[in-house]
Amino acid sequence: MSQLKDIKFVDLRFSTSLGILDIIKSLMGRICEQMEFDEDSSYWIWLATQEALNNAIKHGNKMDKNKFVHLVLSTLDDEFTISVQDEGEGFDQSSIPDPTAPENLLKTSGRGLFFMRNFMDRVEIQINQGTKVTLTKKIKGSPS
Amino acid sequence: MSQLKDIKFVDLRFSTSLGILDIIKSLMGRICEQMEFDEDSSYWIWLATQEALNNAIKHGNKMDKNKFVHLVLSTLDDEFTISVQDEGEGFDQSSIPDPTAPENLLKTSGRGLFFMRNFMDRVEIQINQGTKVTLTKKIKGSPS
Amino acid sequence: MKIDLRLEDGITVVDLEGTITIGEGDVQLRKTLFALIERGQNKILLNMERVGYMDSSGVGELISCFKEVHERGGQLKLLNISKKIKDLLQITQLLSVFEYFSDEAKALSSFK
Amino acid sequence: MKIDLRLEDGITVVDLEGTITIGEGDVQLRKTLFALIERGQNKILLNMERVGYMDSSGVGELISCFKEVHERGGQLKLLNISKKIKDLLQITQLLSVFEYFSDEAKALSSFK
Ligand SMILES: Nc1ncnc2c1ncn2[C@@H]1O[C@H](COP(=O)(O)OP(=O)(O)O)[C@@H](O)[C@H]1O
Ligand SMILES: Nc1ncnc2c1ncn2[C@@H]1O[C@H](COP(=O)(O)OP(=O)(O)O)[C@@H](O)[C@H]1O
Repeated sequence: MSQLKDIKFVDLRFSTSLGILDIIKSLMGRICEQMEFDEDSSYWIWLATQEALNNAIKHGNKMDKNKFVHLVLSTLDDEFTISVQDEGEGFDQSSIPDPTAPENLLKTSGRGLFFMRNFMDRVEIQINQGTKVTLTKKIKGSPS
Repeated sequence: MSQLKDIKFVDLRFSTSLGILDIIKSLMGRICEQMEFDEDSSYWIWLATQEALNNAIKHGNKMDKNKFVHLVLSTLDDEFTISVQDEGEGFDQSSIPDPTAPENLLKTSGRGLFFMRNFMDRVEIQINQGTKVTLTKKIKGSPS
Repeated sequence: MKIDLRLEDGITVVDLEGTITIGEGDVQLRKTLFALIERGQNKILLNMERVGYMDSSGVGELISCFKEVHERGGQLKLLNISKKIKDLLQITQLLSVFEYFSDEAKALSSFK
Repeated sequence: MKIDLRLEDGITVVDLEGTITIGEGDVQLRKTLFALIERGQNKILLNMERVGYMDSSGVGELISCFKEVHERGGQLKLLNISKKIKDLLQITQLLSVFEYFSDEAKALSSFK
Protein backbone atom coordinates (compact mmCIF):
# COMPACT_ATOMS: atom_id res chain seq x y z
CA MET A 1 0.00 0.00 0.00
CA SER A 2 2.79 2.42 0.89
CA GLN A 3 4.35 2.01 -2.56
CA LEU A 4 1.03 3.03 -4.06
CA LYS A 5 1.45 6.36 -2.33
CA ASP A 6 4.29 7.24 -4.69
CA ILE A 7 3.65 9.73 -7.45
CA LYS A 8 5.67 8.71 -10.49
CA PHE A 9 4.27 10.88 -13.23
CA VAL A 10 1.99 13.87 -13.43
CA ASP A 11 0.84 15.73 -16.52
CA LEU A 12 -1.01 18.91 -15.60
CA ARG A 13 -2.57 21.41 -18.01
CA PHE A 14 -4.20 24.44 -16.42
CA SER A 15 -5.68 27.75 -17.41
CA THR A 16 -3.29 30.59 -16.62
CA SER A 17 -3.62 31.18 -12.89
CA LEU A 18 -1.41 32.21 -10.03
CA GLY A 19 -3.76 30.55 -7.54
CA ILE A 20 -2.64 27.08 -8.54
CA LEU A 21 1.03 27.71 -7.75
CA ASP A 22 0.91 26.72 -4.11
CA ILE A 23 -0.92 23.53 -4.97
CA ILE A 24 1.81 22.68 -7.45
CA LYS A 25 4.27 23.50 -4.70
CA SER A 26 2.69 20.90 -2.41
CA LEU A 27 2.69 18.36 -5.21
CA MET A 28 6.36 18.91 -5.94
CA GLY A 29 7.20 18.88 -2.25
CA ARG A 30 5.58 15.46 -2.02
CA ILE A 31 7.52 14.13 -4.98
CA CYS A 32 10.83 15.56 -3.72
CA GLU A 33 10.23 13.92 -0.36
CA GLN A 34 9.47 10.58 -1.93
CA MET A 35 12.63 10.88 -4.09
CA GLU A 36 14.54 11.66 -0.89
CA PHE A 37 15.87 15.00 -1.99
CA ASP A 38 17.06 16.84 1.09
CA GLU A 39 15.23 19.92 2.27
CA ASP A 40 17.62 22.36 0.61
CA SER A 41 17.45 20.64 -2.76
CA SER A 42 13.67 20.57 -2.60
CA TYR A 43 13.64 24.26 -1.84
CA TRP A 44 15.81 25.14 -4.83
CA ILE A 45 13.97 22.77 -7.16
CA TRP A 46 10.74 24.54 -6.28
CA LEU A 47 12.34 27.94 -6.73
CA ALA A 48 13.55 27.01 -10.22
CA THR A 49 10.18 25.53 -11.12
CA GLN A 50 8.35 28.57 -9.85
CA GLU A 51 10.56 30.80 -12.01
CA ALA A 52 9.67 28.71 -15.05
CA LEU A 53 5.96 28.83 -14.16
CA ASN A 54 6.10 32.59 -13.56
CA ASN A 55 7.72 33.13 -16.94
CA ALA A 56 5.12 30.95 -18.66
CA ILE A 57 2.30 32.88 -16.99
CA LYS A 58 3.79 36.36 -17.28
CA HIS A 59 5.92 36.42 -20.41
CA GLY A 60 4.52 33.44 -22.32
CA ASN A 61 0.78 33.58 -21.77
CA LYS A 62 0.85 37.25 -20.82
CA MET A 63 -1.62 36.58 -17.98
CA ASP A 64 -4.28 35.52 -20.50
CA LYS A 65 -6.66 33.22 -18.65
CA ASN A 66 -7.78 31.64 -21.89
CA LYS A 67 -4.32 30.29 -22.48
CA PHE A 68 -2.91 27.20 -20.83
CA VAL A 69 0.23 26.19 -19.05
CA HIS A 70 1.34 22.60 -19.39
CA LEU A 71 3.44 21.13 -16.60
CA VAL A 72 4.87 17.61 -16.69
CA LEU A 73 6.59 16.08 -13.68
CA SER A 74 8.33 12.81 -14.22
CA THR A 75 10.49 10.83 -11.89
CA LEU A 76 13.12 8.24 -12.65
CA ASP A 77 15.18 6.40 -10.07
CA ASP A 78 17.91 8.99 -10.17
CA GLU A 79 16.42 12.13 -11.64
CA PHE A 80 13.44 14.43 -11.50
CA THR A 81 12.36 16.16 -14.70
CA ILE A 82 10.02 19.12 -14.78
CA SER A 83 8.80 20.65 -18.01
CA VAL A 84 6.80 23.85 -18.30
CA GLN A 85 5.23 24.85 -21.58
CA ASP A 86 3.25 27.96 -22.42
CA GLU A 87 1.29 29.22 -25.42
CA GLY A 88 3.29 32.37 -25.96
CA GLU A 89 5.47 33.65 -28.77
CA GLY A 90 8.82 32.49 -27.43
CA PHE A 91 11.89 34.70 -27.17
CA ASP A 92 15.40 35.05 -28.44
CA GLN A 93 17.63 33.27 -25.94
CA SER A 94 20.80 34.86 -27.27
CA SER A 95 19.50 38.30 -26.33
CA ILE A 96 19.05 37.50 -22.64
CA PRO A 97 21.57 39.58 -20.67
CA ASP A 98 23.72 38.20 -17.87
CA PRO A 99 22.20 39.52 -14.64
CA THR A 100 25.57 39.44 -12.88
CA ALA A 101 27.25 41.76 -15.39
CA PRO A 102 28.01 45.06 -13.57
CA GLU A 103 25.63 47.08 -15.75
CA ASN A 104 22.77 44.69 -14.93
CA LEU A 105 23.35 44.24 -11.21
CA LEU A 106 20.69 46.74 -10.19
CA LYS A 107 18.10 45.79 -12.78
CA THR A 108 14.83 44.86 -11.18
CA SER A 109 14.24 41.80 -13.37
CA GLY A 110 16.11 39.25 -15.44
CA ARG A 111 17.16 36.70 -12.82
CA GLY A 112 14.65 33.91 -13.43
CA LEU A 113 16.55 31.91 -16.03
CA PHE A 114 19.73 32.55 -14.07
CA PHE A 115 18.19 30.95 -10.98
CA MET A 116 16.96 27.97 -13.00
CA ARG A 117 20.46 27.39 -14.39
CA ASN A 118 21.99 27.83 -10.96
CA PHE A 119 19.82 25.39 -9.09
CA MET A 120 19.10 22.67 -11.62
CA ASP A 121 21.48 20.22 -13.27
CA ARG A 122 20.11 20.85 -16.74
CA VAL A 123 17.89 23.52 -18.30
CA GLU A 124 16.69 23.06 -21.85
CA ILE A 125 14.62 25.62 -23.69
CA GLN A 126 12.70 24.71 -26.81
CA ILE A 127 10.70 27.30 -28.65
CA ASN A 128 8.14 25.85 -30.94
CA GLN A 129 4.52 26.49 -30.19
CA GLY A 130 5.19 28.62 -27.16
CA THR A 131 8.18 28.10 -24.94
CA LYS A 132 8.99 24.79 -23.30
CA VAL A 133 11.48 24.81 -20.47
CA THR A 134 12.74 21.44 -19.23
CA LEU A 135 14.47 21.32 -15.87
CA THR A 136 16.31 18.27 -14.61
CA LYS A 137 17.66 17.54 -11.16
CA LYS A 138 19.69 14.44 -10.39
CA ILE A 139 19.64 12.72 -7.08
CA LYS A 140 22.85 13.60 -5.25
CA GLY A 141 25.51 11.03 -5.76
CA SER A 142 24.01 9.59 -8.92
CA PRO A 143 26.40 9.63 -11.89
CA SER A 144 25.75 12.54 -14.25
CA MET B 1 -4.27 40.32 -10.09
CA SER B 2 -6.88 38.76 -7.86
CA GLN B 3 -8.82 37.50 -10.87
CA LEU B 4 -5.65 35.80 -12.04
CA LYS B 5 -5.76 33.75 -8.88
CA ASP B 6 -8.83 31.92 -10.18
CA ILE B 7 -8.45 28.39 -11.47
CA LYS B 8 -10.84 27.90 -14.36
CA PHE B 9 -9.71 24.65 -15.88
CA VAL B 10 -7.37 21.84 -14.88
CA ASP B 11 -6.53 18.71 -16.82
CA LEU B 12 -4.50 16.28 -14.72
CA ARG B 13 -3.15 12.92 -15.79
CA PHE B 14 -1.26 10.97 -13.15
CA SER B 15 0.22 7.54 -12.61
CA THR B 16 -1.99 5.50 -10.29
CA SER B 17 -1.21 6.77 -6.81
CA LEU B 18 -3.05 7.29 -3.56
CA GLY B 19 -0.48 9.86 -2.46
CA ILE B 20 -1.80 12.46 -4.86
CA LEU B 21 -5.33 12.40 -3.44
CA ASP B 22 -4.83 15.02 -0.78
CA ILE B 23 -3.20 17.35 -3.26
CA ILE B 24 -6.23 16.98 -5.50
CA LYS B 25 -8.32 17.65 -2.43
CA SER B 26 -6.57 20.98 -1.86
CA LEU B 27 -6.96 21.87 -5.51
CA MET B 28 -10.68 21.14 -5.45
CA GLY B 29 -11.11 22.98 -2.17
CA ARG B 30 -9.56 26.02 -3.77
CA ILE B 31 -11.87 25.83 -6.77
CA CYS B 32 -14.96 25.28 -4.62
CA GLU B 33 -14.03 28.32 -2.55
CA GLN B 34 -13.56 30.45 -5.59
CA MET B 35 -16.93 29.27 -6.96
CA GLU B 36 -18.43 30.16 -3.60
CA PHE B 37 -19.79 26.74 -2.80
CA ASP B 38 -20.55 26.66 0.90
CA GLU B 39 -18.50 24.46 3.18
CA ASP B 40 -21.00 21.60 3.18
CA SER B 41 -21.28 21.47 -0.60
CA SER B 42 -17.50 21.51 -0.93
CA TYR B 43 -17.29 18.63 1.50
CA TRP B 44 -19.75 16.48 -0.42
CA ILE B 45 -18.26 17.40 -3.79
CA TRP B 46 -14.90 16.18 -2.57
CA LEU B 47 -16.45 13.02 -1.15
CA ALA B 48 -18.08 12.21 -4.49
CA THR B 49 -14.88 12.97 -6.38
CA GLN B 50 -12.83 10.86 -4.04
CA GLU B 51 -15.20 7.95 -4.57
CA ALA B 52 -14.72 8.29 -8.33
CA LEU B 53 -10.95 8.50 -7.93
CA ASN B 54 -10.90 5.51 -5.59
CA ASN B 55 -12.87 3.47 -8.08
CA ALA B 56 -10.56 4.49 -10.92
CA ILE B 57 -7.52 3.51 -8.87
CA LYS B 58 -8.92 0.36 -7.29
CA HIS B 59 -11.38 -1.16 -9.74
CA GLY B 60 -10.31 0.51 -12.98
CA ASN B 61 -6.53 0.55 -12.88
CA LYS B 62 -6.39 -2.21 -10.26
CA MET B 63 -3.63 -0.32 -8.41
CA ASP B 64 -1.32 -0.71 -11.41
CA LYS B 65 1.20 2.12 -11.17
CA ASN B 66 1.90 1.92 -14.88
CA LYS B 67 -1.66 2.93 -15.64
CA PHE B 68 -2.96 6.47 -15.52
CA VAL B 69 -5.91 8.29 -14.09
CA HIS B 70 -7.16 11.31 -15.98
CA LEU B 71 -8.96 14.00 -14.02
CA VAL B 72 -10.50 17.08 -15.62
CA LEU B 73 -11.90 19.92 -13.53
CA SER B 74 -13.78 22.58 -15.37
CA THR B 75 -15.72 25.51 -14.04
CA LEU B 76 -18.50 27.49 -15.62
CA ASP B 77 -20.28 30.41 -14.01
CA ASP B 78 -22.93 28.17 -12.55
CA GLU B 79 -21.53 24.65 -12.51
CA PHE B 80 -18.49 22.62 -11.64
CA THR B 81 -17.74 19.53 -13.71
CA ILE B 82 -15.35 16.83 -12.64
CA SER B 83 -14.46 13.91 -14.85
CA VAL B 84 -12.42 10.91 -13.81
CA GLN B 85 -11.20 8.41 -16.37
CA ASP B 86 -9.24 5.24 -15.85
CA GLU B 87 -7.60 2.63 -18.06
CA GLY B 88 -9.55 -0.34 -16.80
CA GLU B 89 -11.99 -2.75 -18.36
CA GLY B 90 -15.18 -1.00 -17.37
CA PHE B 91 -18.15 -2.73 -15.74
CA ASP B 92 -21.77 -3.54 -16.26
CA GLN B 93 -23.74 -0.71 -14.69
CA SER B 94 -26.98 -2.65 -14.71
CA SER B 95 -25.50 -5.27 -12.40
CA ILE B 96 -24.65 -2.80 -9.61
CA PRO B 97 -26.84 -3.61 -6.61
CA ASP B 98 -28.71 -1.00 -4.57
CA PRO B 99 -26.77 -0.65 -1.30
CA THR B 100 -29.90 0.35 0.58
CA ALA B 101 -31.80 -2.85 -0.28
CA PRO B 102 -32.20 -4.83 2.97
CA GLU B 103 -30.05 -7.72 1.75
CA ASN B 104 -27.19 -5.32 0.98
CA LEU B 105 -27.34 -3.12 4.07
CA LEU B 106 -24.51 -4.90 5.84
CA LYS B 107 -22.28 -5.38 2.83
CA THR B 108 -18.87 -3.88 3.38
CA SER B 109 -18.66 -2.26 -0.04
CA GLY B 110 -20.82 -0.96 -2.85
CA ARG B 111 -21.65 2.56 -1.68
CA GLY B 112 -19.30 4.65 -3.85
CA LEU B 113 -21.58 5.21 -6.84
CA PHE B 114 -24.48 5.67 -4.45
CA PHE B 115 -22.64 8.52 -2.72
CA MET B 116 -21.75 10.13 -6.04
CA ARG B 117 -25.39 10.07 -7.12
CA ASN B 118 -26.52 11.37 -3.76
CA PHE B 119 -24.22 14.34 -3.54
CA MET B 120 -23.88 15.48 -7.14
CA ASP B 121 -26.51 16.91 -9.47
CA ARG B 122 -25.54 14.66 -12.34
CA VAL B 123 -23.45 11.49 -12.69
CA GLU B 124 -22.66 10.16 -16.13
CA ILE B 125 -20.73 6.98 -16.76
CA GLN B 126 -19.21 6.24 -20.12
CA ILE B 127 -17.37 3.03 -20.72
CA ASN B 128 -15.14 3.12 -23.71
CA GLN B 129 -11.42 2.80 -23.16
CA GLY B 130 -11.69 2.43 -19.43
CA THR B 131 -14.42 4.03 -17.39
CA LYS B 132 -15.12 7.74 -17.47
CA VAL B 133 -17.26 9.16 -14.69
CA THR B 134 -18.47 12.73 -15.09
CA LEU B 135 -19.82 14.50 -12.02
CA THR B 136 -21.60 17.83 -12.16
CA LYS B 137 -22.57 20.18 -9.36
CA LYS B 138 -24.60 23.31 -9.94
CA ILE B 139 -24.20 26.42 -7.88
CA LYS B 140 -27.15 26.59 -5.50
CA GLY B 141 -29.93 28.67 -6.87
CA SER B 142 -28.87 28.39 -10.48
CA PRO B 143 -31.58 27.00 -12.77
CA SER B 144 -31.10 23.31 -13.53
CA MET C 1 -5.23 7.91 11.75
CA LYS C 2 -4.44 8.09 15.43
CA ILE C 3 -6.00 5.41 17.63
CA ASP C 4 -5.94 5.54 21.41
CA LEU C 5 -7.44 2.92 23.68
CA ARG C 6 -8.69 3.31 27.22
CA LEU C 7 -10.62 0.98 29.49
CA GLU C 8 -13.66 2.46 31.23
CA ASP C 9 -15.83 0.21 33.44
CA GLY C 10 -14.76 -2.87 31.46
CA ILE C 11 -15.58 -1.22 28.16
CA THR C 12 -12.85 -0.34 25.69
CA VAL C 13 -13.19 3.20 24.45
CA VAL C 14 -11.37 3.66 21.15
CA ASP C 15 -10.55 7.32 20.57
CA LEU C 16 -10.07 7.89 16.88
CA GLU C 17 -8.50 10.93 15.31
CA GLY C 18 -8.19 11.55 11.58
CA THR C 19 -9.95 10.26 8.52
CA ILE C 20 -11.35 6.81 7.73
CA THR C 21 -10.72 6.44 4.02
CA ILE C 22 -9.16 4.12 1.51
CA GLY C 23 -5.57 3.35 2.30
CA GLU C 24 -5.61 5.51 5.40
CA GLY C 25 -7.08 4.59 8.70
CA ASP C 26 -9.20 1.73 7.49
CA VAL C 27 -6.91 -1.29 7.77
CA GLN C 28 -5.42 0.12 10.94
CA LEU C 29 -8.81 0.39 12.62
CA ARG C 30 -9.75 -3.13 11.66
CA LYS C 31 -6.46 -4.50 12.98
CA THR C 32 -6.87 -2.71 16.28
CA LEU C 33 -10.42 -3.92 16.80
CA PHE C 34 -9.65 -7.48 15.77
CA ALA C 35 -6.77 -7.55 18.26
CA LEU C 36 -9.14 -6.35 20.98
CA ILE C 37 -11.62 -9.08 20.20
CA GLU C 38 -8.88 -11.68 20.26
CA ARG C 39 -8.08 -10.55 23.80
CA GLY C 40 -11.71 -10.93 24.75
CA GLN C 41 -12.34 -7.20 24.99
CA ASN C 42 -15.49 -7.24 22.97
CA LYS C 43 -17.42 -4.32 24.41
CA ILE C 44 -16.22 -1.49 22.29
CA LEU C 45 -17.18 2.16 22.10
CA LEU C 46 -15.77 3.99 19.08
CA ASN C 47 -15.28 7.64 19.91
CA MET C 48 -15.49 9.42 16.57
CA GLU C 49 -15.43 12.97 17.88
CA ARG C 50 -12.22 13.66 16.00
CA VAL C 51 -13.04 11.83 12.82
CA GLY C 52 -13.74 14.63 10.39
CA TYR C 53 -14.02 12.64 7.20
CA MET C 54 -15.09 9.18 6.14
CA ASP C 55 -15.76 7.82 2.66
CA SER C 56 -17.53 4.68 1.47
CA SER C 57 -14.48 2.55 2.28
CA GLY C 58 -14.66 3.93 5.80
CA VAL C 59 -18.35 3.01 6.05
CA GLY C 60 -17.46 -0.46 4.82
CA GLU C 61 -14.76 -0.68 7.41
CA LEU C 62 -17.15 0.25 10.20
CA ILE C 63 -19.54 -2.45 9.06
CA SER C 64 -16.82 -5.03 8.84
CA CYS C 65 -15.77 -4.25 12.41
CA PHE C 66 -19.37 -4.22 13.55
CA LYS C 67 -20.05 -7.64 12.07
CA GLU C 68 -16.88 -9.16 13.48
CA VAL C 69 -17.63 -7.90 16.97
CA HIS C 70 -21.18 -9.21 16.82
CA GLU C 71 -20.16 -12.62 15.54
CA ARG C 72 -17.87 -12.92 18.55
CA GLY C 73 -20.72 -12.06 20.86
CA GLY C 74 -19.54 -8.52 21.52
CA GLN C 75 -20.99 -5.07 21.07
CA LEU C 76 -19.75 -2.09 19.03
CA LYS C 77 -21.31 1.31 19.54
CA LEU C 78 -20.50 4.79 18.30
CA LEU C 79 -19.87 7.96 20.26
CA ASN C 80 -19.95 11.57 19.06
CA ILE C 81 -20.37 11.15 15.32
CA SER C 82 -20.28 14.41 13.40
CA LYS C 83 -23.27 15.80 11.55
CA LYS C 84 -21.76 14.76 8.23
CA ILE C 85 -20.93 11.21 9.24
CA LYS C 86 -24.43 10.94 10.64
CA ASP C 87 -25.72 12.07 7.23
CA LEU C 88 -23.68 9.34 5.54
CA LEU C 89 -25.03 6.66 7.86
CA GLN C 90 -28.52 8.09 7.43
CA ILE C 91 -28.63 7.96 3.64
CA THR C 92 -27.10 4.50 3.61
CA GLN C 93 -29.79 3.51 6.14
CA LEU C 94 -27.19 2.35 8.61
CA LEU C 95 -28.13 4.75 11.36
CA SER C 96 -30.52 2.19 12.77
CA VAL C 97 -27.88 -0.52 12.67
CA PHE C 98 -25.33 1.31 14.77
CA GLU C 99 -26.23 2.42 18.25
CA TYR C 100 -24.78 5.91 18.72
CA PHE C 101 -24.48 8.35 21.60
CA SER C 102 -23.42 11.90 22.20
CA ASP C 103 -22.73 11.39 25.89
CA GLU C 104 -19.95 9.07 27.00
CA ALA C 105 -21.44 8.21 30.38
CA LYS C 106 -24.73 7.24 28.81
CA ALA C 107 -22.94 5.26 26.14
CA LEU C 108 -20.94 3.35 28.75
CA SER C 109 -23.96 2.53 30.91
CA SER C 110 -25.85 1.26 27.83
CA PHE C 111 -23.46 -1.71 27.68
CA LYS C 112 -24.69 -3.05 31.03
CA MET D 1 2.64 38.99 3.37
CA LYS D 2 2.31 40.61 6.76
CA ILE D 3 4.05 43.95 7.22
CA ASP D 4 4.45 45.65 10.59
CA LEU D 5 6.14 48.99 11.13
CA ARG D 6 7.84 50.28 14.24
CA LEU D 7 9.97 53.35 14.86
CA GLU D 8 13.23 52.77 16.73
CA ASP D 9 15.60 55.74 17.32
CA GLY D 10 14.20 57.51 14.26
CA ILE D 11 14.66 54.45 12.06
CA THR D 12 11.67 52.61 10.66
CA VAL D 13 11.95 48.90 11.24
CA VAL D 14 9.76 46.99 8.79
CA ASP D 15 8.96 43.53 10.14
CA LEU D 16 8.05 41.27 7.25
CA GLU D 17 6.37 37.92 7.51
CA GLY D 18 5.62 35.61 4.60
CA THR D 19 6.99 35.20 1.11
CA ILE D 20 8.19 37.79 -1.39
CA THR D 21 7.11 36.36 -4.72
CA ILE D 22 5.19 37.22 -7.85
CA GLY D 23 1.69 38.40 -7.09
CA GLU D 24 2.18 38.01 -3.35
CA GLY D 25 4.04 40.36 -1.08
CA ASP D 26 5.89 42.23 -3.75
CA VAL D 27 3.57 45.09 -4.69
CA GLN D 28 2.50 45.42 -1.07
CA LEU D 29 6.09 45.88 0.13
CA ARG D 30 6.79 48.49 -2.51
CA LYS D 31 3.67 50.44 -1.62
CA THR D 32 4.51 50.42 2.06
CA LEU D 33 8.07 51.60 1.52
CA PHE D 34 7.08 54.28 -0.98
CA ALA D 35 4.55 55.62 1.49
CA LEU D 36 7.26 55.76 4.16
CA ILE D 37 9.56 57.71 1.88
CA GLU D 38 6.77 60.15 1.02
CA ARG D 39 6.45 60.85 4.72
CA GLY D 40 10.16 61.50 4.93
CA GLN D 41 10.89 58.31 6.86
CA ASN D 42 13.77 57.29 4.69
CA LYS D 43 15.93 55.36 7.11
CA ILE D 44 14.55 51.88 6.75
CA LEU D 45 15.60 48.55 8.22
CA LEU D 46 13.86 45.57 6.62
CA ASN D 47 13.58 42.78 9.15
CA MET D 48 13.43 39.61 7.05
CA GLU D 49 13.64 37.12 9.92
CA ARG D 50 10.24 35.71 8.98
CA VAL D 51 10.62 35.78 5.24
CA GLY D 52 11.10 32.15 4.38
CA TYR D 53 10.94 32.35 0.63
CA MET D 54 11.78 34.85 -2.07
CA ASP D 55 11.99 34.37 -5.82
CA SER D 56 13.53 36.50 -8.58
CA SER D 57 10.52 38.83 -8.54
CA GLY D 58 11.16 39.31 -4.84
CA VAL D 59 14.81 40.10 -5.49
CA GLY D 60 13.71 42.61 -8.13
CA GLU D 61 11.33 44.14 -5.66
CA LEU D 62 14.05 44.56 -3.05
CA ILE D 63 16.22 46.30 -5.62
CA SER D 64 13.42 48.54 -6.73
CA CYS D 65 12.82 49.61 -3.12
CA PHE D 66 16.54 50.01 -2.53
CA LYS D 67 16.94 52.27 -5.54
CA GLU D 68 13.94 54.40 -4.67
CA VAL D 69 15.12 54.93 -1.10
CA HIS D 70 18.61 55.88 -2.27
CA GLU D 71 17.37 58.30 -4.89
CA ARG D 72 15.45 60.08 -2.16
CA GLY D 73 18.60 60.33 -0.09
CA GLY D 74 17.58 57.58 2.32
CA GLN D 75 19.05 54.27 3.40
CA LEU D 76 17.63 50.75 3.21
CA LYS D 77 19.34 47.94 5.10
CA LEU D 78 18.49 44.32 5.77
CA LEU D 79 18.19 42.50 9.06
CA ASN D 80 18.21 38.76 9.73
CA ILE D 81 18.17 37.33 6.24
CA SER D 82 17.93 33.55 6.15
CA LYS D 83 20.72 31.35 4.86
CA LYS D 84 18.79 30.73 1.63
CA ILE D 85 17.99 34.36 0.92
CA LYS D 86 21.63 35.14 1.59
CA ASP D 87 22.53 32.47 -0.98
CA LEU D 88 20.24 34.12 -3.52
CA LEU D 89 21.79 37.54 -2.95
CA GLN D 90 25.23 35.97 -3.06
CA ILE D 91 24.89 34.27 -6.42
CA THR D 92 23.27 37.36 -7.93
CA GLN D 93 26.21 39.34 -6.54
CA LEU D 94 23.89 41.62 -4.62
CA LEU D 95 25.23 40.80 -1.19
CA SER D 96 27.73 43.64 -1.46
CA VAL D 97 24.98 46.05 -2.54
CA PHE D 98 22.75 45.54 0.47
CA GLU D 99 24.10 46.19 3.93
CA TYR D 100 22.83 43.40 6.17
CA PHE D 101 22.94 42.65 9.87
CA SER D 102 22.05 39.87 12.21
CA ASP D 103 21.81 42.09 15.27
CA GLU D 104 19.13 44.74 15.45
CA ALA D 105 20.99 47.09 17.80
CA LYS D 106 24.04 47.08 15.56
CA ALA D 107 21.88 47.60 12.52
CA LEU D 108 20.16 50.59 14.11
CA SER D 109 23.39 52.23 15.22
CA SER D 110 24.86 51.83 11.73
CA PHE D 111 22.38 54.43 10.45
CA LYS D 112 23.97 57.16 12.58
N1 LIG E 1 8.22 31.62 -21.34
C1 LIG E 1 8.66 32.79 -21.88
N2 LIG E 1 8.01 33.35 -22.94
C2 LIG E 1 8.45 34.50 -23.48
N3 LIG E 1 9.54 35.16 -23.05
C3 LIG E 1 10.24 34.66 -22.01
C4 LIG E 1 9.84 33.45 -21.38
N4 LIG E 1 10.73 33.18 -20.40
C5 LIG E 1 11.62 34.20 -20.41
N5 LIG E 1 11.34 35.07 -21.38
C6 LIG E 1 12.10 36.29 -21.73
O1 LIG E 1 13.36 36.22 -21.10
C7 LIG E 1 13.56 37.33 -20.23
C8 LIG E 1 14.36 36.92 -19.02
O2 LIG E 1 13.61 36.03 -18.23
P1 LIG E 1 14.04 35.78 -16.74
O3 LIG E 1 15.50 35.50 -16.69
O4 LIG E 1 13.17 34.72 -16.20
O5 LIG E 1 13.81 37.15 -15.98
P2 LIG E 1 12.47 38.02 -15.79
O6 LIG E 1 11.31 37.11 -15.89
O7 LIG E 1 12.65 38.64 -14.46
O8 LIG E 1 12.52 39.06 -16.89
C9 LIG E 1 12.17 37.82 -19.89
O9 LIG E 1 12.15 39.18 -19.56
C10 LIG E 1 11.43 37.54 -21.20
O10 LIG E 1 11.64 38.57 -22.13
N1 LIG F 1 -13.93 2.69 -12.56
C1 LIG F 1 -14.39 1.43 -12.43
N2 LIG F 1 -13.87 0.43 -13.14
C2 LIG F 1 -14.32 -0.84 -13.02
N3 LIG F 1 -15.32 -1.19 -12.20
C3 LIG F 1 -15.90 -0.24 -11.47
C4 LIG F 1 -15.49 1.12 -11.54
N4 LIG F 1 -16.27 1.84 -10.71
C5 LIG F 1 -17.12 0.99 -10.15
N5 LIG F 1 -16.92 -0.27 -10.59
C6 LIG F 1 -17.68 -1.49 -10.21
O1 LIG F 1 -18.86 -1.09 -9.55
C7 LIG F 1 -18.90 -1.65 -8.24
C8 LIG F 1 -19.58 -0.68 -7.29
O2 LIG F 1 -18.78 0.45 -7.11
P1 LIG F 1 -19.03 1.39 -5.88
O3 LIG F 1 -20.49 1.71 -5.81
O4 LIG F 1 -18.14 2.57 -6.03
O5 LIG F 1 -18.67 0.57 -4.60
P2 LIG F 1 -17.31 -0.18 -4.17
O6 LIG F 1 -16.19 0.55 -4.82
O7 LIG F 1 -17.30 -0.07 -2.70
O8 LIG F 1 -17.42 -1.58 -4.64
C9 LIG F 1 -17.49 -1.96 -7.89
O9 LIG F 1 -17.36 -2.96 -6.94
C10 LIG F 1 -16.90 -2.34 -9.23
O10 LIG F 1 -17.19 -3.67 -9.53
